[in-house]
Amino acid sequence: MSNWTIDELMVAALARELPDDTVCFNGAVSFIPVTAFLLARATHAPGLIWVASSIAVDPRPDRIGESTLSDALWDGAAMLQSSAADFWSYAQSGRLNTFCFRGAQMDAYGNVNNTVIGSFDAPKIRLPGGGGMADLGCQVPRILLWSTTHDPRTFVDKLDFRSGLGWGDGGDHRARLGLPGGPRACVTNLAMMDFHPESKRMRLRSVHPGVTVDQVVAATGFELVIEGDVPETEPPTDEQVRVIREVDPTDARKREFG
Amino acid sequence: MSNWTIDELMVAALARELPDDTVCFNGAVSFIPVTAFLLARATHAPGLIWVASSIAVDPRPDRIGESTLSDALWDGAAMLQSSAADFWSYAQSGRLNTFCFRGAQMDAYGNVNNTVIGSFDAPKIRLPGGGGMADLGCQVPRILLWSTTHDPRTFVDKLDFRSGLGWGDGGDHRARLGLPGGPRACVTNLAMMDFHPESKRMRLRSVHPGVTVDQVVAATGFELVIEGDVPETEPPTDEQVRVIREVDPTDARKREFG
Amino acid sequence: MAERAKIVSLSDAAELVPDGALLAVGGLSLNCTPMSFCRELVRARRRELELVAVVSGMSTDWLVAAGCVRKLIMGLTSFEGFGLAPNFRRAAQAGGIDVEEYSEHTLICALQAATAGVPFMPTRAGLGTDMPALHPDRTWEMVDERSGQRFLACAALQPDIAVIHVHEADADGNARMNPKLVWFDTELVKAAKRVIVTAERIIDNAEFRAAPERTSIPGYAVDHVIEAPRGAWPTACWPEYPYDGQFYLDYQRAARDPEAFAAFFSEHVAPLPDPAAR
Amino acid sequence: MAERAKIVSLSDAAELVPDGALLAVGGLSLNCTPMSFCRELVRARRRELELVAVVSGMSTDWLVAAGCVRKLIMGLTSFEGFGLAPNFRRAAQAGGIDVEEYSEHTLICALQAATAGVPFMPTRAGLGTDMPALHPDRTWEMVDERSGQRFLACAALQPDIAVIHVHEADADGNARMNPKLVWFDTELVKAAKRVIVTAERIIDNAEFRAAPERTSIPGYAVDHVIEAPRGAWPTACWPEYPYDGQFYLDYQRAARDPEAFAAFFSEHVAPLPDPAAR
Repeated sequence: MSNWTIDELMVAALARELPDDTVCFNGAVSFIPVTAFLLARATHAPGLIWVASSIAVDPRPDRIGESTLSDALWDGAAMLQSSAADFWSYAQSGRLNTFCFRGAQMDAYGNVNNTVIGSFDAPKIRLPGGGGMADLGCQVPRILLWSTTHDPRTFVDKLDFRSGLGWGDGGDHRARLGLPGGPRACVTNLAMMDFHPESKRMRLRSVHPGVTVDQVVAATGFELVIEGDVPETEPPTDEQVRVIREVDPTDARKREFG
Repeated sequence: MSNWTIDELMVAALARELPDDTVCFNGAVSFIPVTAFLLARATHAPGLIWVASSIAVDPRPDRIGESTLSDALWDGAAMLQSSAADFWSYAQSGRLNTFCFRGAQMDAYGNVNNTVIGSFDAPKIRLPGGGGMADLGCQVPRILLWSTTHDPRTFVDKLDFRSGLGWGDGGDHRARLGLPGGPRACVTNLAMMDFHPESKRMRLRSVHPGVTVDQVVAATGFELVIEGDVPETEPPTDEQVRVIREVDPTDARKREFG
Repeated sequence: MAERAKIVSLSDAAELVPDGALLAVGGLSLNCTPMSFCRELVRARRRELELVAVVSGMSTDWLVAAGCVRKLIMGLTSFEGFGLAPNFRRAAQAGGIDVEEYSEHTLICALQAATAGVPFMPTRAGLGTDMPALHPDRTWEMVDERSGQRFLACAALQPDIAVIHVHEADADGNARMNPKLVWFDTELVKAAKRVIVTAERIIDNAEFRAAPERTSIPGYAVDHVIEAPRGAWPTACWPEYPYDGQFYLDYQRAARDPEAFAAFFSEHVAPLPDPAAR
Repeated sequence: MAERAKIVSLSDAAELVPDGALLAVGGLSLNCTPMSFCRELVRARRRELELVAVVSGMSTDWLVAAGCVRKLIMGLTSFEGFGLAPNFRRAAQAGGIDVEEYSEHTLICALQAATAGVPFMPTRAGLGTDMPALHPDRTWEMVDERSGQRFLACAALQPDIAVIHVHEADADGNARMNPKLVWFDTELVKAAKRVIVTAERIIDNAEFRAAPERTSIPGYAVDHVIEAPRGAWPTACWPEYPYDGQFYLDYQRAARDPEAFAAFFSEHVAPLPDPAAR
């Protein structure tokens, strides 16, 4: 039997998408990405630079804690980036090249909604708001998506509101807007997706151990691109599991579940 | 006989233009204004805030030294404004409300040239360049001009190049450009000028002791507005002279002469 | 330097903010928010405020709960891991407040345009999203004729008043954060017509002069200084004290029931006006 | 962290700058300019450089004297109280270099537009002056249709390379100024495609981690680090050493006569190429 849990599989899968030249940062409630950054840095990507809370450059925290915007993550930082204006400059110039998104809703092109469920003026549920999504989705070249709730309520055919830009309307929409890069992958509790090179629609890359393609299709509110046989997601190695539990000894990553 | 010198008269005359709510700063080779700031602060305008070299907020130097951009002026500052971006923000917002200009050429509307004598592409004399003149002339509400060389080469009918904006083409030109304030006065080695409220042309307000109106007219390359009898410039008081020599014990202010 | 004395007592703070003011409140999410000042606004029954809060939570929820807010101009409003801001959520869903949603950076651009005295600030942020269409008079897409490049224009937004919380300030208005973590706060300070700083401690001007490179905000940019020990509570004032997680939990629990919430709010913040008065 | 090692020797510095590069040089007038780096460019006989220098003096004069510069994009060039920059002045008067004059702030706006990835940055600076007409393709007046407000648009200017001088840096590229006086330097760093930092001292990364609030520039924004003790001489590296006033005086005296200047320059900076080669 496997000695890993689903949060650990998601962290490992996300970490594999982070090359050595990654300069990443995180916002609120981003336990899975933060753990993935720490895993990647400790294993295959020692050159990775993580700016904790978009403030603390390359810190060395001994745990993750209860807020991914809190100073608990800042121990041992090489710099405390004191002003938002400085941060935004580096985010716009592409020096900060990687960000991870999640949204209450995501569509086939990796656009996200964190603003409202229902109409904006009379919402069924008023969500926190787009925050930096509209800014970073447009300007950060490498976007990674994640969700711990892969279901038809989250993965919808049409967003109630587009708070953050993924591939927009698909195809060359981002390029026409003059925007760099775009979403590269999406890791969920069921599967690993990427995006079709032309249509930019979400494509099923692998299903997690014990999950069937039919289950993923049923859990997705839009039509996934499926090409040929879909392999199984590579589970985390024993070494990856060991490191994950070392960098996140208090299981903060599990806060995103249930 | 008077116990003051022309530099001291100019400093005192400039200081009188500085009310208690002045927030001023200085650029390079600005010995007369810096001395005037220190005089005003030590006498009638204790609330005056001076940002030395546009960097050191409200310093308490014991001398002025050989460069008005050097750290010699920064002793006792309450803040070292570390970035030019921050400085420009406060200069644009009007929090920094007073700046003093001099130019190799000045015209009847208080516009200044510090770029070239002759044509821009084949100058007779290539001057340092406008620097911040074009920025501050447009955006700082209270502008004061000074010159230690009141002659037809400096006070010209037409600038070879308009590096810094005073009242522009005169009248409501600044207002039409949507710009705040404008030049208030001009202190030279011969006289004190202000600007006609409608035409915004330079107007002779007073001539310094021992100088005649005809001398000033002859030394000015454009037609000065002269209304009625022109009084004599009030000389510095003994107290002002004492304070001037106290804040500038090394006579740095005299560096602008000859 | 009596001429420069800018100190106001916390009890007089609310008098600095008229009803209907366009008020920008500093801080970032669970961090360094001028909460004591917000409490005074609740006590004083301020009304019709247009609140600018880039990334906030408890401060906005207090002011909305007490009916002080007509319009909220925001980037994000939540309690992070402690859930959605309950009164903000209820009011927004019931149409009790007008929500003008920007993104973080486009809102900063609007503030920077005011600082620079230009009609708008251009950015690539927000292109292709539904946000600009929420306020086409404030944010609109443009194309540069020369390069053909698209951008979003963010119209200048100048707050009447900005209030931020810092560690230390003096009578001249000089303000210091230990260390100098200014978040969005300096953008608010630069853009606003008037600036209020609440500080954990009022210190002597000489302390600023002893370490001028540590000063965060120059005195000439500050109009009023208010001493407010633990003035950021229940948000954090790093590194001096953390946010009060238990308060967030208790607040959320109380917010499930109107009566329980009224009692809780009255005990920990200030009495709520009766619903009729709102 | 060998993966991150960014240290280059001063003797290899010039190889980082190809002929014809759009090179932004940091510092402010008599202060904190990467002079040792400029000397290496002179030694390496760099040619056709397009130099961006917001407010400079000796650095520009050296590079112009040695014939390294095709175009100078500047706000102000002088030796302040020590007079006009003699070689800059001569070259400009003789048409030996192309001078693209901005004002300080409009040049910063052009750099900020590059940083933000927008076609231009708007400002009120420069309105009504003769400066915009010098380069109508780079700076032009616009009117906002909605407000009727005029502004100057400053087209994005992205340097290929920016080089600045700091007190301390490490192998990761983290850089610190003591105290943190960054002048225009951060604007150059943010805008440029590649960034080179020369430092009085290379220090251990642990020293940055011990005082992270004092770090001026994050390592991820720096591509190369060069150790250059007294690397700002003859400009100042406050508070560590003042500018060398005597050098400025001697330089000006020598500049009155071509032969005397060649000898002086060769002794204190580097041999000048013979005029034919320029």
